[in-house]
Amino acid sequence: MTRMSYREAMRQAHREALAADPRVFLMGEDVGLYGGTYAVTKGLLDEFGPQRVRDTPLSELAFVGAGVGAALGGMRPIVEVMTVNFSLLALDAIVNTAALYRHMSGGQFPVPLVIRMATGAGRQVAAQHSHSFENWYASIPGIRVLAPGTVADARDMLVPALAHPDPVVIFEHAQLYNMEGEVPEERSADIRSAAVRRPGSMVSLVTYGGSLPKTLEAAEALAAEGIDAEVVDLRVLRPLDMDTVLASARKCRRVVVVDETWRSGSLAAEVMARIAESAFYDLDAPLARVCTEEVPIPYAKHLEDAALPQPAKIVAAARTLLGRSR
Amino acid sequence: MTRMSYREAMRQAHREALAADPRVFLMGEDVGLYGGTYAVTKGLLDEFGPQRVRDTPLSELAFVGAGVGAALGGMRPIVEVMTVNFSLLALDAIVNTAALYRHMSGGQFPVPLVIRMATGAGRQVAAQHSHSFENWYASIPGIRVLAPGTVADARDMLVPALAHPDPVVIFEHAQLYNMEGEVPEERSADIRSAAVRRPGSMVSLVTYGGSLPKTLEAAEALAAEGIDAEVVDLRVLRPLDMDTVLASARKCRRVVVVDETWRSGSLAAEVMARIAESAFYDLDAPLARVCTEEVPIPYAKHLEDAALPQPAKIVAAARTLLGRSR
Amino acid sequence: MIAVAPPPSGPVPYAKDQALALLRDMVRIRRFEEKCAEMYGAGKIRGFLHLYIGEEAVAVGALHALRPEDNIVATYREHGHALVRGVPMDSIMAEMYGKREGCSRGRGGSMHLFDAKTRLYGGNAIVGGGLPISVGLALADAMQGVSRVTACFFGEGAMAEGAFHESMNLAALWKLPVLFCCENNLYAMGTALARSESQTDLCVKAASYGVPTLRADGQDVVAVREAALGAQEHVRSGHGPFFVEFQTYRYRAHSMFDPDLYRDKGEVEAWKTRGPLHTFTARLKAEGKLTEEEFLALDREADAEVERAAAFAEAGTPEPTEDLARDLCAPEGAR
Amino acid sequence: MIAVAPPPSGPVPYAKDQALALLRDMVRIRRFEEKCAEMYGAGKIRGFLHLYIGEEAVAVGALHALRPEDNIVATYREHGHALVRGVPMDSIMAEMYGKREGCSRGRGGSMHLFDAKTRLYGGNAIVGGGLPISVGLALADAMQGVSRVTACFFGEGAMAEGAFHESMNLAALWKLPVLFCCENNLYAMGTALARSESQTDLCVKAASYGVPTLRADGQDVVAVREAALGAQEHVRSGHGPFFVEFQTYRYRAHSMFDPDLYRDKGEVEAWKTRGPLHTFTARLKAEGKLTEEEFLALDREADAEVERAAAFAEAGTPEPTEDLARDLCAPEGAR
Ligand SMILES: Cc1ncc(C[n+]2csc(CCOP(=O)(O)OP(=O)(O)O)c2C)c(N)n1
Ligand SMILES: Cc1ncc(C[n+]2csc(CCOP(=O)(O)OP(=O)(O)O)c2C)c(N)n1
Ligand SMILES: [Mg+2]
Ligand SMILES: [Mg+2]
Repeated sequence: MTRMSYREAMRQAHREALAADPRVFLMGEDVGLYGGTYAVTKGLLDEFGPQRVRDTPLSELAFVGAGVGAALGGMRPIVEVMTVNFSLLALDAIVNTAALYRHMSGGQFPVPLVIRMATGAGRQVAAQHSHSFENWYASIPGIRVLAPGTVADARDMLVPALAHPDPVVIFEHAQLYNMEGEVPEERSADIRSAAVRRPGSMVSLVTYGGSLPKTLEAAEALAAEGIDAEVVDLRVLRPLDMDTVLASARKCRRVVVVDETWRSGSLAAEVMARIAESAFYDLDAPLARVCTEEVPIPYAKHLEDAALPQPAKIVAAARTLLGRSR
Repeated sequence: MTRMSYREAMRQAHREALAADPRVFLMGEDVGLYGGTYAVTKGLLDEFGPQRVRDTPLSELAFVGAGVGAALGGMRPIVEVMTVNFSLLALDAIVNTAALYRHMSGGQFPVPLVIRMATGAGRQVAAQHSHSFENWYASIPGIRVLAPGTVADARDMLVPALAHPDPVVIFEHAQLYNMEGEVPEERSADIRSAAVRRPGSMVSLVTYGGSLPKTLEAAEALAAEGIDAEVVDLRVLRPLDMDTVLASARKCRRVVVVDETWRSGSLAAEVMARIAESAFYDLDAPLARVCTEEVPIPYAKHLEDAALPQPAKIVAAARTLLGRSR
Repeated sequence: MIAVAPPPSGPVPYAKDQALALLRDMVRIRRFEEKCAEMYGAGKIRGFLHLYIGEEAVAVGALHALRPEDNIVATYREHGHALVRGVPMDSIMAEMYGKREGCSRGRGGSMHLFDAKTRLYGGNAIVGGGLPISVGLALADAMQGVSRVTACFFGEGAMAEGAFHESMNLAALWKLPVLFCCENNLYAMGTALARSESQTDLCVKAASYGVPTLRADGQDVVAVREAALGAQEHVRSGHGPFFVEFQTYRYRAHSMFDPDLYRDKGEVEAWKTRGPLHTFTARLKAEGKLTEEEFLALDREADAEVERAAAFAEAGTPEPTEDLARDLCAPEGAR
Repeated sequence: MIAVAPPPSGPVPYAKDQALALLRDMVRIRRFEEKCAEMYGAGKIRGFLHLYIGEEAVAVGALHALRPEDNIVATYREHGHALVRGVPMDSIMAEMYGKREGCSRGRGGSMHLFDAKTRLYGGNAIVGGGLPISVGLALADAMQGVSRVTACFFGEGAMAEGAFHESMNLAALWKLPVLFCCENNLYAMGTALARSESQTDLCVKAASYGVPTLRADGQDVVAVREAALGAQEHVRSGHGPFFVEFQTYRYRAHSMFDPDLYRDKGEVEAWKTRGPLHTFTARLKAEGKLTEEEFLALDREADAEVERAAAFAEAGTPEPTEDLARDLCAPEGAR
């Protein structure tokens, strides 16, 4: 066991990936000389040089599309789109090229590309810089979507993502970079299954990414009131590991999905729909979710806090399902 | 009652809107001299001139953003983005400007903009030209999303959309343009409620847009086997009129949502989540949906048909909920 | 109506074989597309169909200047490029019939012809969509020390897209081996160049990125080939990207849905006097490099190839519906 | 390290009052932002904070050349623009404190200052995001026959974005009254111009759209104002858009999160010799248009205004949480 931050874990993953495979390279805005907006890629330029750590102009559409082309051309690019907010400018390259070239070419042109982006709110950077679009990305056939929510996953998901033959999008919640945690020596190469982070029996709290710590905190608070909550970390947002989710739902018979995307059309909605399709008769209560309020995220701290999922809201939702007033 | 096509109804709506308010103008690719890709705007250039019917360069991001600016500047623009497929290139202007300027400016800068786009598959134009992203748009706070599924709605929704003080996105399913229908003399200004298109009692089929005709066809087929299905046309995809949907769900106690977006993260998922939250105890069966298979839409007719929602699939889903094998 | 230059003329600086090879490919494209139009009418081909008729000299001249190891990125108007590149006509027609034997297994249709063997990285139906991909392909080659040119074809209308701006800058900034081939047929659907670009001199636009440019008569297969030859040499020898504007014209409507009401019929007729096939044929005959018999023979061969392709496509098998999701992702555990 | 020109010098062609008005606004911005940095340290201001320190002459000179009825579109580095435009310093500081009295009711913060009264259409935090909006604002004026200039400010880094390309073309094609003001401070976060643009002469890029251009020393408020004056005259008189490059430099890091490791400290120091405040002050003194006492008085006024603003912000009220969704949409039935 070694202790490190989510940021350091990510950086270590990059270093190992770049060292292990000459086809791997990194490109994005300010990933090199600046050291990365979130300092994830700090030092990599010195270590691997400007050929393999490339600062790009402000041209999201072109450099993401170039990542697709480079993958088609035999490389294993890691494209960092600074944040999910700016990825809207590159969505065409992801949806209309990366995600469908293998299928549309009858299997001739797979796109082994990894796209990383910071996501989420909570730092008072206001509406244009606080988006969460994991729900949108998770709805695109042809790509795999990962959301490391622990330090270990931050270290371990990049390498298997690069080994994966199809496009992989990795979401890193900006609030997690400073999170510290213990990581085991041995690596996991699992980019397909969800994980039960806290076993429980009375209510299943299904979440991922930046909401995981909040949900674990809520689970502790619930335990203090005698409510034994299970916490499921989706980890992989596409394809969803429904075996794990449904098993938890069937065991607890009550489910709250916690997700930072806006409530309407949230990723939570998809999880709920799947449960309502497949585990309807196993439920003892309506499905519930705690998502972001349907407003642009405001700058003011108290308003931003009010807009986002919080442990207290999760606790309240769980209580309601269990008919506890308090 | 007069009979006209969905296309003619749309064109009439444009003509009336342009004639009624000098602030209204239309811009988009080939809306003028070419007559509109789907001939919706044919003749408008001659009638209203190049100032008010503007052909734009291939610059989706700029002309949609310019629509936002023109709305801020006192005009009432109708921006036609030829198809939803290309709207990905303009998403930043819609998400980060149109949808949030009123809120982020503390109420100072509303954006009275109408954006129209053709959507959907079914014409063998292959993956890049067959997308449906109504689910994504319907998840954006600050905008209203409409999906006229009848000839009358095609005629009647544009004018109230232009009168609405906030951005409105109108989805026109490309398969509907040739559909003919009777329209009453009197106009409706309703851009807030869903409509029951076919009353029924045994299963509620909730749908919108291009899937409405297919769903009505399925309802007829079900009637032939003694299954009395209700068909709810959402009409307004954001904000959803859940009163109408929940009333139908409570009455029929069984719900199938029909939606052409890809199954995972579909608009159907949101409707199901809302029902699972609010009408759980009123249901006699699991919730079900008929959506697009999770693949890029293929060119070959038989594969495209297999990928899309079809009456037979809707009928099968309804039967299953009612425990009818056959 | 834009004034039209006199028809291409003058000596053809190629040996007979080479000259006939160029002519043959132009005729193959023409006959193939005439058949496509016919089969569209017959309902065998559906969806969007964008014909290249009138523009054949561009794909033929440019691709004959390139090498088998080069990469090609094209648009939805790419039948000609696929044919010249050597994608079997059978598999192209089968694709347009939506058959499993098609070069994209029937998934793509007319706008999405793919072929790994000839390094055809697809027709792309998003205007400007191919530009960033070509930059990335060239980047991969540069990083792997492979000497290869990536030729990216796009229309003049695509130059208004942000994708063009970002891609040109990236290719020039990183000195990548991209040959930008602009097929300027004067219209983007119904929108004439002057109605969509404040600067109608496309070479001036391209030069603003510090990229060398060249303009060529796209109706003259010789002029096209010579321009492309010089340009690809520059790119191949490591001097970075090059931009060539091929001035051409489409004789048919934009697509089968286009009523073609936005241009003067006289303009179309005037451009037909510059037809790439008949003008080249005339020049070869004048030089004694082609006899009428030889032309008819070559034309018959093309017709025969087209008929074989149509028969092959007709006899093709539909992909089983169970295989709808085939090739969506790699099979489990693949690498 | 880029060679640095000598400090701005020479006579100031303005009457004393006018000259002092320019100086006063530069000092107001400087003092305001120094206070912002202090309050950021104190935790009163959060999120992203992009200081304009070193670039004051650009907003001051350019906006003093415009009229009250003109539209302004700015970036996330827009405190100076808001102040010069006449947005009360109180409401700007209150915004940065996240208070309801803020010019955006605490919704926007430093990057999103909005003010309808002075026609400030916001700071925009998407690089290049303001460009299409400015084109639309100008289009609305043109269509309504209003004589008004829309000034759009953006950094040189934004010129690599597709949004720049598409917006320039649209504005030029439709001859719209947009004054494009490029604040070229040589860096986009940590990326120097030459590392992000194949063509580093930004006027050449802009000219490729057929738009007239001008370059001005952004550290010299006189040069800025004169350039802007000529440019806005061109735009206002209906000749279409104009592009001005203001060559400037930011003395502070990109944002409060930036370790500023990508540029030579010597370069920063060299640029400080061209400081817009001290060089202008010196010139005025040399001409006898400013005494030390006058300067100190003006400086004190600015300090006092800043302190009042901070006190106002501190005393401001938080928006009630129940009003979170206020102003998301128009109240029901509104028009
Ligand atoms: C991003 C995008 N916008 C719009 C369209 C619709 N469209 C298809 S082809 C075309 C015209 C393109 O013109 P040009 O680039 O000159 O190529 P040409 O068709 O003339 O060969 C348009 C507008 C599209 N396919 N993609
Ligand atoms: C579309 C987009 N991409 C990336 C960013 C992150 N970012 C914020 S400011 C900035 C640098 C912009 O440089 P420039 O345009 O020169 O303006 P300056 O900050 O120098 O004033 C970047 C990369 C962003 N806000 N928007
Ligand atoms: Mg064209
Ligand atoms: Mg800059």
